[in-house]
Amino acid sequence: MIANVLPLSLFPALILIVGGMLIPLVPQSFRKVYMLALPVVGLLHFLSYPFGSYGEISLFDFTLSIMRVDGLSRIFSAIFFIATALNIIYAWHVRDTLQQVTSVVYPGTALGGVLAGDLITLFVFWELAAISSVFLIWAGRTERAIKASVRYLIIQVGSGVLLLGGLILYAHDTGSIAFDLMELSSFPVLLIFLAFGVKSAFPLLHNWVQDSYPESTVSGTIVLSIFTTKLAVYSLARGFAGTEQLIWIGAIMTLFPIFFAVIEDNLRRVLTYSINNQVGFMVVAIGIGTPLAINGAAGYAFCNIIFEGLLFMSMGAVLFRTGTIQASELGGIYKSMPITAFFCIIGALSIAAFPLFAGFVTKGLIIDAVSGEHMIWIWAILLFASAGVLEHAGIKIPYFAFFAHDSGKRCEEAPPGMLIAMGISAVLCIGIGVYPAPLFALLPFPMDYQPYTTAHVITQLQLLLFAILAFVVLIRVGVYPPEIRSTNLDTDWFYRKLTPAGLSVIGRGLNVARQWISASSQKRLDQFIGRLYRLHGPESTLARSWPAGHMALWIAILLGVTLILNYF
Amino acid sequence: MLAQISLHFPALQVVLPLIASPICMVLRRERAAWGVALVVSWASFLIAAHLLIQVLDEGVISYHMGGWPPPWGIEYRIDALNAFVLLLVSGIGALVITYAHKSVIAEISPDNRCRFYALFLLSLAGLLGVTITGDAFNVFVFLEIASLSTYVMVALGAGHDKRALSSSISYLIAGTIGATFFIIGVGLLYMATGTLNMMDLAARIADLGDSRTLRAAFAFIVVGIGLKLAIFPLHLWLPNAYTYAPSVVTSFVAATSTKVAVYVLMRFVFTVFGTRFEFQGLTLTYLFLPLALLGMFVPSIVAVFQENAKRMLAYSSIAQIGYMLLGISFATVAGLSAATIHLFNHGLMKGTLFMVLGAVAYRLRSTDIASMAGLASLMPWTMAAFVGGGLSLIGVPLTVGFISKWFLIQAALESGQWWIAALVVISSLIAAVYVWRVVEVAYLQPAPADSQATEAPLSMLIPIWVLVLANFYFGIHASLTTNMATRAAEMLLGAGT
Amino acid sequence: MSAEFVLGHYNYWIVVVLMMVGLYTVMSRGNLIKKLVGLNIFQTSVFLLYISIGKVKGATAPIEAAGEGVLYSNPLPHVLILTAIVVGVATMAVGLAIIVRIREAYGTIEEDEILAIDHKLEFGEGVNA
Amino acid sequence: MTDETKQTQAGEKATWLDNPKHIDYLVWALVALCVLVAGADFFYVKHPHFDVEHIRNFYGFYGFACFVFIVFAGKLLRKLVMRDEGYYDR
Repeated sequence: MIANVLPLSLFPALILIVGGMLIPLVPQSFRKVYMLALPVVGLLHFLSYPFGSYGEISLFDFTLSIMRVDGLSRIFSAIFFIATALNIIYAWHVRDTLQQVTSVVYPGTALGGVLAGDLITLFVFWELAAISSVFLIWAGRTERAIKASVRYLIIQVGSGVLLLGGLILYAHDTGSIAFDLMELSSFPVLLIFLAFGVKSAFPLLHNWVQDSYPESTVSGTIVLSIFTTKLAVYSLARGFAGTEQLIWIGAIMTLFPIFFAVIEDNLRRVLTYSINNQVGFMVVAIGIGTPLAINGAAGYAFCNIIFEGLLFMSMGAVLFRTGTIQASELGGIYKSMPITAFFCIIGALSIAAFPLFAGFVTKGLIIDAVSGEHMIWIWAILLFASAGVLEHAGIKIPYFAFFAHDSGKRCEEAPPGMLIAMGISAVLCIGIGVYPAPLFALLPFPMDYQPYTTAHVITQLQLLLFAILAFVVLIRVGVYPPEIRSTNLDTDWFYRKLTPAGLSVIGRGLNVARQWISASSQKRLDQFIGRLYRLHGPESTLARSWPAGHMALWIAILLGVTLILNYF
Repeated sequence: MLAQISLHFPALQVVLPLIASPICMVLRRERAAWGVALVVSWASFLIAAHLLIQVLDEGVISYHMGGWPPPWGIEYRIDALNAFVLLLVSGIGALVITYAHKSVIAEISPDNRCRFYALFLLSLAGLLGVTITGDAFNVFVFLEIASLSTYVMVALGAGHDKRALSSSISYLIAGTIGATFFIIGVGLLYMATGTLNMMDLAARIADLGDSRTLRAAFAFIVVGIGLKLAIFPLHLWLPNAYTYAPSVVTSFVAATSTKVAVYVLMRFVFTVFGTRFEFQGLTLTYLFLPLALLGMFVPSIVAVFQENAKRMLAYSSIAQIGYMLLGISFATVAGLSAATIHLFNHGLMKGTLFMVLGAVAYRLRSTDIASMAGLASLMPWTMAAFVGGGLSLIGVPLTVGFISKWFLIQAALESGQWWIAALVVISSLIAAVYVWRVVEVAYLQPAPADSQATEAPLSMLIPIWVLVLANFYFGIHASLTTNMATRAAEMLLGAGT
Repeated sequence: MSAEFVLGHYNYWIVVVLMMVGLYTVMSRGNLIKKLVGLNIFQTSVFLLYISIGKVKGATAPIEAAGEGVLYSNPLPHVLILTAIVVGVATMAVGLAIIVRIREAYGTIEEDEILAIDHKLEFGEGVNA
Repeated sequence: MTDETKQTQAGEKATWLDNPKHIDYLVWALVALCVLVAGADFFYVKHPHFDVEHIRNFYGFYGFACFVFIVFAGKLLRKLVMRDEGYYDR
């Protein structure tokens, strides 16, 4: 027990959280190295833990387990560390302390959630992640960003409240706070499920992603894009693997963002739709819940963090150099930023799951898990969604940013930090695609899976190449929708338009009610009592001398009530 | 020698500040008066800590005033519950007085400063006396000592705003009625039993048949104390008194005096009347519970619309009383533990928040929320402390507020009323709204260009941060307080079974 | 309720009447001095309650010299009430002192006028009468 | 950031991609690849999970159809949900 508590001081997530908090104390010149050292040291330290539970502390009647290392938490933790390091390299040019601190602390809190061995610890980090990530949106430092951050915070904290409510009821019902597989059959578990659902952006609960992420800074958006939703994916995999409802939820998640992504002009927002879509694949796999499927979900999450991150990084670089990220204003940038364009295409090929790229080897796991269960509709939807991924992430992003019609914008190549981070990501994408064995070894369950079979490669190439062909045909015929700057309504309409309108109606109502109460009812009441007392005493002024009189009256009333309660 | 003195610690706990008070009055130099108050307050704190440890080690301490054994003589009786409250009161007292010096100079006119320290010690003595004594009539006397000195301390705010005077007189009238009700109840008890010692009362009430005198006594005592602790509709004196009193006074009174009243309520309802559950049960379920729920919501919503941060927190205090009352109304070990924990924790958080506002008032001469625009950049440590205290007030994990809410929710669930648990969660969201209002103004709005405000002096910041850290320390090491509270709750209910 | 019961408890009736008079005065009077007087009457009624419960019919003062078999009145309530009277006097003193200060600060001791001034300070406008 | 944007296209060298003929080459290369992978279906043994997979080049046709559907659905959606840029700020 003691031996388990001692290493708590060096608990890997705390290395990031505490280390991150100390950043302001480190001089700027030394800061980059210090920051980079945190995830590196953290990862090495983490890998030194054998499987098991650590840091058990008793709180009330429960035993918390701060850290649980097993196959599932190990792969998520590993990629969280890697992603943190990549983001630090990418943000090498940033000198804003707020961003520096949060881009380390926030991953640390998400990591804490992944390592949590019980629901209370999970809840604590769940809320910490919500709060620490808000600062990244704030770092956008525009009025839009601040407003978006408030909406984001409300939703994230709301998710935490759901989790808290669920866990309290759950602990009360079952006497357990274990964060393990749960049966989606009782109200408390439903609350927990919804909390995970909000964070992983289930359909109709998804829009906070699009609303808030693009408002952050160049590097902030990348950090944001990784951790919150993946923490939720991990939580679902941990708590709800094999929950059938997830299969359909996930399938819908892969579908609807596709259509919004087609018409979205802001390329970073296109990528946020892509997050929804990608998480959908993982959710489907979690819903199936077989070892192969869970491997698929974990492996896909791992690779997705890299190639989705790479795409976000390349778009961030474009925004950083050109000052815009609207597809309608971009085009022809490959001339100025050829290396970035090259890395972006690698990311695009990976997310579209071309053979020899990271997406292919892991997405195959999910598709195989689905077809292994003979779910033809889900299988058809996932194939459809794959075509959709190709459309918005595989083609639209690189095509409209770097090629298409020349916008005439010329700029410098991305700064070295960005290039290095993108380069490492690109190498990882190809490396995993070509030689997936180390990644497969890291997956939670042992398996015998061969990604490169003739059928896999040929069918995937057929799907992707013919889809590209469709794109070329549509462009040539001129049917492909032009890029237009616009706002596209999504579910956020409900809380951005309807709720404020509703609130202002309610507010006005409340105001009227308040005035009515204070003016009319108070007066009426006063008049009533006043009349009563005018009958009794000369010039009695009870109505107006209420402060002391009121209290005396109230105390008399309460005494009466208490006496009546006690006498009868 | 020391061992000899330590035998008399229970008496010294009260007598020390009581004697020091006139000394402060006589001293003409306010620095000297402050010094005396400082030394005495910290000594009280150390005595309280010593008593707490002694109670934990050896069980209940019974000290006989003047050597007369109870039930004839006055007994000071210290058990897990009041040792805990003593520690809170003397601890807050010591921190507030450490913090007070600068704030007193800023807010109280020169000729009243020595008097303030005298009154402060008197009030401290009164509150400690109420808590420590085992004699029902003694409770009344100390309650009035504490109240009278508080009325005057509130009136001292008149140097800054004359509304302190009208608040003070309202408070005086209300407080006196409450105390008189209480003493009527004690008189009725004496009529029925012929004793005033609480333990003796409990024993005799157990033997007594059903009597209307007893029931009336219960009603008078509960309502009288209810006024002192500002149960929801009896709270009218509180917002003005807290708003216009000097900041030091508000910090001290908000963190201690209503808490002591809660303690007295628990003591009477459970220790004294604990054996006669048939008639407290009805009051708890049909009076306390609805008032607690109303109290959790109505003042919270009122707080949201306040323009003055001090008044906002005053209304928030009334809402927090609702939580404690809710815990009491369950009349279970879990409920009473929750009430006791929140009693302690709320002392910590409100102490923090009001002291922060004192520091703000020290620099800005105002506690209007609007005047705090951009203050976070000018007074970063002060406003960070506000955020810390605010998080605790909302009940964010790792703070004491979370522990309170957790226990309260557990207690509600245990009594099978999950909807109450839901209401607790919702009402804490309202707390998030009013805390956010201040945070938003202080952090997101730009400071006025001509603002001269600078960081609060260290003599204020250090006590504030000690309390902020206490908010987190007891939020993480919750077992310290929760064990005490559970023990106290078991003790309270144990007497009744 | 027999006449004997009513008459036999005359001391309690006096207490009740005084108490009501006091409380009613606190509620109904706007003049702060009158309020305090009401409060005082209210408190006095409690003193009477205590004193009368200590009185035993036909008993004498509890002085030891009186010898065996003599009925004593209970001295304790009297002692208690001495303390309570002191508290009452102190309350009165504090209350009156504050009222003096109120007169200086507001120029009036009528509660409704004070409230109007407070209201004006708070909102910068008159009370809506 | 934007001040680094230079509008000096006149002086710069045309890249390989600037020539529309080269783009045509790419398109034809794509078509050739498509034919190749579609044809590959005839040369290996399938172990399909679903009946539809027996159709030759099923994936290719499905991918093409899906893509076209997505684009047209997107155009339709645009009619439904598109508002001008400052919509939420009003």
